Amino acid sequence: RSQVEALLGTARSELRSLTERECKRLLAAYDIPVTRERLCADTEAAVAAARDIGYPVALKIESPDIEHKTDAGVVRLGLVEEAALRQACQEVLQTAQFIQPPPRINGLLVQEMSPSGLEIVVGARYDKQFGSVMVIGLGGIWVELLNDVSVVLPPVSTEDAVTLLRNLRGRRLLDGFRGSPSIDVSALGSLISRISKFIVDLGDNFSEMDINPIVVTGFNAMVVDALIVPSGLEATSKTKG
Amino acid sequence: RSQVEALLGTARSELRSLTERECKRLLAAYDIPVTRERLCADTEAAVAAARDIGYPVALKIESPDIEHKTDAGVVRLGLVEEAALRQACQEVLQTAQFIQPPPRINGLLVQEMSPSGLEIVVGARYDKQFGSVMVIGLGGIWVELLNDVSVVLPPVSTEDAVTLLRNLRGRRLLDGFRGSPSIDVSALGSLISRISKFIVDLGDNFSEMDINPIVVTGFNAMVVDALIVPSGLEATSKTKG
Amino acid sequence: MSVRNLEALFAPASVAVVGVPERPGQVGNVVLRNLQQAGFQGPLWIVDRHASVVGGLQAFPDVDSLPQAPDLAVVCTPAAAVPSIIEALARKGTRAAAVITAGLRHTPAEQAMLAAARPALLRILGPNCLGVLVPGAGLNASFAPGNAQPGSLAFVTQSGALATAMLDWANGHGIGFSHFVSLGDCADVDFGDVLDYLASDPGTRAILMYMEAVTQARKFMSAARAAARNKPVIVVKAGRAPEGARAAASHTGALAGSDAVFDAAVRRAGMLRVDTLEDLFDAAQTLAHVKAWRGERLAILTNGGGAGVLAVDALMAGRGRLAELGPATLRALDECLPDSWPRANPVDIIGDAPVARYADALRVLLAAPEVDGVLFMHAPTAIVPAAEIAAACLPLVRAAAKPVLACWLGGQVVAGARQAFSGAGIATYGTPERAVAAWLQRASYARNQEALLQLPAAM
Amino acid sequence: MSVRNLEALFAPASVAVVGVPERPGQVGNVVLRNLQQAGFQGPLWIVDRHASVVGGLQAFPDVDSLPQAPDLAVVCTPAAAVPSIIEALARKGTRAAAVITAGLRHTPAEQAMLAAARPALLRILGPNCLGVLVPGAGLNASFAPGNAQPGSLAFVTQSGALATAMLDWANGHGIGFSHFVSLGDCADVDFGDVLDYLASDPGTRAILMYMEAVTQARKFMSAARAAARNKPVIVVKAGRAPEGARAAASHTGALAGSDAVFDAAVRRAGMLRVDTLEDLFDAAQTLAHVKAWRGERLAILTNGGGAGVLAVDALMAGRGRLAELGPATLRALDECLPDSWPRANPVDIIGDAPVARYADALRVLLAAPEVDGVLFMHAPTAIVPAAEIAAACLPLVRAAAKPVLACWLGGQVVAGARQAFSGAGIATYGTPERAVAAWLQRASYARNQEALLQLPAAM
Ligand SMILES: CC(C)(COP(=O)(O)OP(=O)(O)OC[C@H]1O[C@@H](n2cnc3c(N)ncnc32)[C@H](O)[C@@H]1OP(=O)(O)O)[C@@H](O)C(=O)NCCC(=O)NCCS
Ligand SMILES: CC(C)(COP(=O)(O)OP(=O)(O)OC[C@H]1O[C@@H](n2cnc3c(N)ncnc32)[C@H](O)[C@@H]1OP(=O)(O)O)[C@@H](O)C(=O)NCCC(=O)NCCS
Ligand SMILES: [Ca+2]
Ligand SMILES: [Ca+2]
Repeated sequence: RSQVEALLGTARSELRSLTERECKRLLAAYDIPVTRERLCADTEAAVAAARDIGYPVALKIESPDIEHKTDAGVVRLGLVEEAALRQACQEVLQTAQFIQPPPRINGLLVQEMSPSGLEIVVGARYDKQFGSVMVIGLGGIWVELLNDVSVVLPPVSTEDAVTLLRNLRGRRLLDGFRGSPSIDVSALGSLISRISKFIVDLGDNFSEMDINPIVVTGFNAMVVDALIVPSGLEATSKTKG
Repeated sequence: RSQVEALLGTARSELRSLTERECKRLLAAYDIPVTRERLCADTEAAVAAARDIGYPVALKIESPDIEHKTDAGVVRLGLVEEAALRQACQEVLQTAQFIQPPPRINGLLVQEMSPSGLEIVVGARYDKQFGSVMVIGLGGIWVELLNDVSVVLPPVSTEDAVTLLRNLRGRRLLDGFRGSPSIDVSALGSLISRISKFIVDLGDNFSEMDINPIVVTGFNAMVVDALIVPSGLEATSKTKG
Repeated sequence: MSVRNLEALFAPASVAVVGVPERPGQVGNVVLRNLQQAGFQGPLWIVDRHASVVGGLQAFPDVDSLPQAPDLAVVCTPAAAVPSIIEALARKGTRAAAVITAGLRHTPAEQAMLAAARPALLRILGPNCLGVLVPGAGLNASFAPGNAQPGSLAFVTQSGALATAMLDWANGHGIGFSHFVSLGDCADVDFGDVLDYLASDPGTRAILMYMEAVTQARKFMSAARAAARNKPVIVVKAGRAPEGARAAASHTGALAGSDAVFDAAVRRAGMLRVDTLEDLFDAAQTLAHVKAWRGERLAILTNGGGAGVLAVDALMAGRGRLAELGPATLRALDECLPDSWPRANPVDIIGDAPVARYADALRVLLAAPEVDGVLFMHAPTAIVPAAEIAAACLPLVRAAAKPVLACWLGGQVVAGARQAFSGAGIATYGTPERAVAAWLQRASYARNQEALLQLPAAM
Repeated sequence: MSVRNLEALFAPASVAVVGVPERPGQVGNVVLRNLQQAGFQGPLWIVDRHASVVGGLQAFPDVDSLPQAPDLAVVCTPAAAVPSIIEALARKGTRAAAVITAGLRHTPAEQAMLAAARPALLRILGPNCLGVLVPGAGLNASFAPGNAQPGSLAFVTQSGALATAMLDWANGHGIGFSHFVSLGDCADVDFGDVLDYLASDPGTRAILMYMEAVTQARKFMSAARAAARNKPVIVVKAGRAPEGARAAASHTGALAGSDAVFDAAVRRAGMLRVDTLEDLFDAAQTLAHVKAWRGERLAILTNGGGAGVLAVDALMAGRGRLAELGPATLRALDECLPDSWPRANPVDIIGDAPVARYADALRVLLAAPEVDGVLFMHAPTAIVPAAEIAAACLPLVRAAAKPVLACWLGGQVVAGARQAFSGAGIATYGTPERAVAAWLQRASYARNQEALLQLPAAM
């Protein structure tokens, strides 16, 4: 909790959101599985990190000033071997140089590639009237086109979370659809319950949070991307890349 | 019309559905754009056909006895050059040999690859009570998971077809979503109107029809796959590969 | 089989009841009493194998002994006797029979009954039905526990149980009928036949149907299309939910068709489908009262913001369209409303509105080209009696070229205003939600009618 | 600000009306007459700068001249005079004022009024409200066009216009109130305060609210949670649709919170949200009448297949659960039903059912472990009078451990049966759809209550 407040305090004083990596570090402290990743100073360090993590990897620029990394063109996914990684490092560093105003750059983030699976989104915002409000939905078109979400005040128990998932219109996806394996819904519910406790602990220190996506494959679930906007700051948009 | 009846009569006497190619020939007669394709006797003919059609191509076994080609493993998509095509020909012919009971094989169907785009589904069935009934929907999860379809008795005018499209829950996809270009909805409506006339002309000669998908990209629309089951026969399932 | 001999069913010159127990409460006895109490003018006979006197009438021992062929016979005997009775009636020259008896469906007796009727073109209503009521003709050939009031709505139902409930409910609400028909098993007369007959009946303003299973869909569709060109045809069809369909199947012995196909058919035929029996009568009111349809853009005039919000909620939930007021309209409203009015649709004329403000604002909305119809709402205040508001606005509403729906919120205090409006033929509702539901129904009906008119009449 | 001094508002020992025009129909005049006609027992004074005699009372020229501090003052003067009147009242020792006057919102006068009230802890209801009615105490401190009947429901509303309509409607339906409160602008007293007060009022069985905008959400939530632990709290909140929210904003001057968040808050607080004002009263009936909740699996008993199908349609549309009857139950039903019964839920006991068949089937369903509740439906037939069925089944329903909802279809013919059931405290509805809607509401309430009970009381 104190870690949460400290990090958010720093970010607020710097007028920025938490970086993806900072968010994941906080989440990890709540037993929430996140992608393995390492911040690297240069291409050589990135190559070394990828060797440890294991290919394929994803590569992103880490910058407190770039909220929508995919849109900014500083993300490369599914790099299968060293040569591809080296070239990607070059490209994203170069792209980052052309962004105006010049962003602060913390380094290169080398990240485990999540397997493809069912995408879950958990969001939250701090409502001036009702306090923390949590949103649970299926990723992609389900959230963005169909507004297929459950809204709830945290915390939620594992059981509640399962009910909320089962209330989604796309609920059949949870049971495996078109050959994709069904997932462990109660494990996912428990994960969401832990996130809800994290949201409660955020208190009024945040304005928005977006964990998008959590990739679920069979019995595994992993946070692939996350964003937290400290209170007092408004996210420029609800989605991020 | 007489062509329709003749073909369906033949198919019925042979206790089979129309092949993809036969369906498309009928549709083409109604000014409905379909993928360019050619039935080839052997690998060499296929290579020649692909040269004419232009890479990338798709390759399928044509058989009156295989309704679900993808499931049967006799479809290869996105073949970008001759070597890949040759290998694919070998593979699908071999796979087809292991199918029990041994299917009749008309040859190798080499087909233009449609660009990726918005997928539309138009289906129909002959209802014992109300006659031909037409179903219009968005492909993929929209139809299969959300039952997001409009049901209507044919024929429909272009205007009606546009209204039916606009009544779909996924209607926002028509206007371009997440960077994909918006499509020419009234051209699509006119295409659907022509399909509806085709369905009317099918009369009571069919039991089910499935045009899935029509791929729509900007101003173009093209029927990529189609199936017609003559009356008296029941389709083994509503989807096909 | 068309409308052949249906006039003998709906406008018989003479009636016989077959199977009339002496004990009050038994079916044939109730039918006889209903016929007598409704004041049927033509000859009325009874047939019973026990030569008893019931209701002052001496029973004939069998059909053959009747002095004359009755136009209509109401058959209330046990199932086994029905085929021979129909045979005797057909021989005698009777043209229509309402068979109340249950338990014939899918039996050889049913086939025998139909076979006996066919050569003489004797039409059979039922079996397993409540009978038929034509209040305007003093005909209550049913075992309903009461009579119907005369009116201009026809109600045709497949469910006998709901028929009784509807009749009782309608009586309590002052709703009258031109025809009230219980179809039962539809062994012969079905929805298509009755639609054909009612379509050209000048005394029927709208046709309401409660369906459970479609029989003879082609005939039904062509009858429905023809009827819907003449007058509103509104249908409740049970079995929307898959589980509902299952229940319908086990009840009617017919597999219900896919609900979506039925929806499509309703649209194609220019009918209107609604969800509940209450909606059926609301819709009949709306479709009958409202002026020529111009479009879907609704303006809401209210003296209370709360009612306006509820109306908008309902309109949006039903994917309806709220009119966007143009600058000219806003300016005209500024002239007649206090400064604090919200300058948007719903037009909240504020709780302290005097009579003139209602009339002025209504005048502006009726003249606005961006408004296709107006929902006029009033919640009672101590400021002005509702009756005065009604008196001031009624002439405007009557003269208006566009449809106006009224919602007088409350009970006793607005009863007079409500009465004045509905008496003048203005569609009037008790809550914002119901008024909006009616508007949405009207819009959907207009779309279906448009589709119907685009179709060649022959299709 | 809590319940401090709210007893002066809801149970005053003395009342003064300030601003009482002589002309009948003007607001202050109506308030006085309402107070007199409702039979308020304590001292009643009037204050008016014109020293007139109204309603037999001599007006005091100002608040200061009153012989004593009234517990409650009802202020009906123009806005400009309100702050000084409140100041005088506070000085005098009055503990509560209902300010009817409109037009104070967001004005300096509003601030001045609050500032004058605060030091003395004088509580203000309104401004811009209809007033307050506590029929059991003979208090009608409102300018409603009528009085309320005493009862055990509390109704709290933000909209004055809907308040009048509701009151009028409730009177017509024989619905009475423990408290009927119009909150108006909520400058001081708001939903949270009133909930706190009503939660511990033994005369209030359920609390019904009509909300437009939430004020002081934290206070509201903790009051709602506490109240919902004691008795049903049911809310209609306008502004479901985005456009509806906009209309609410322009009406109440408050930006409506996101509707989904409000929904979540309702669930969290163990309240029940319904969509319309009619639902509000249906829900109050359901939540009050129905026995301890056991689960969602509903069995439907009907004498007509049609009604059963409509009920199932409604249940499925609302994502409810139909009980699946087990083999033992089916066998037991086989014993008491004719062979043709559909052997599934809905349990159609067939139109010719005699009294015993209703009772036997009901007994089986009440005993079936796979059934959590029973919807008992009857459509009138000529076979058995509804009253006899009611008489035979009522003892079973009363003794049952699981909830039973009744639906007596029709009007006059079933009025007696309906009366017998609802008089015995059985939730009773006029249509299958309404009965099913009530069951669904009950289920959703049970879920919300469960969520509430899982929460530590302090949260
Ligand atoms: C038709 C029905 C009501 C008869 O029941 P019932 O009145 O108890 O039967 P009964 O055996 O008393 O027969 C009725 C009368 O018909 C007479 N009858 C029987 N056969 C006859 C014949 N061939 N010719 C003349 N009369 C005959 C009987 O004598 C009897 O009159 P009675 O009391 O004077 O002897 C019953 O079989 C039935 O179908 N009930 C269900 C009705 C229903 O629910 N319909 C659907 C509503 S939506
Ligand atoms: C409060 C309101 C009703 C007053 O309107 P009104 O009765 O026409 O106003 P009047 O000017 O006649 O004032 C009322 C009385 O108060 C008296 N009064 C004015 N100031 C006074 C004062 N300081 N002390 C005592 N009496 C005073 C007036 O003399 C008058 O009585 P009179 O007729 O004997 O002279 C009006 O301003 C208002 O707000 N109306 C809207 C009410 C509403 O809709 N509320 C919300 C409902 S949901
Ligand atoms: Ca008898
Ligand atoms: Ca005055």
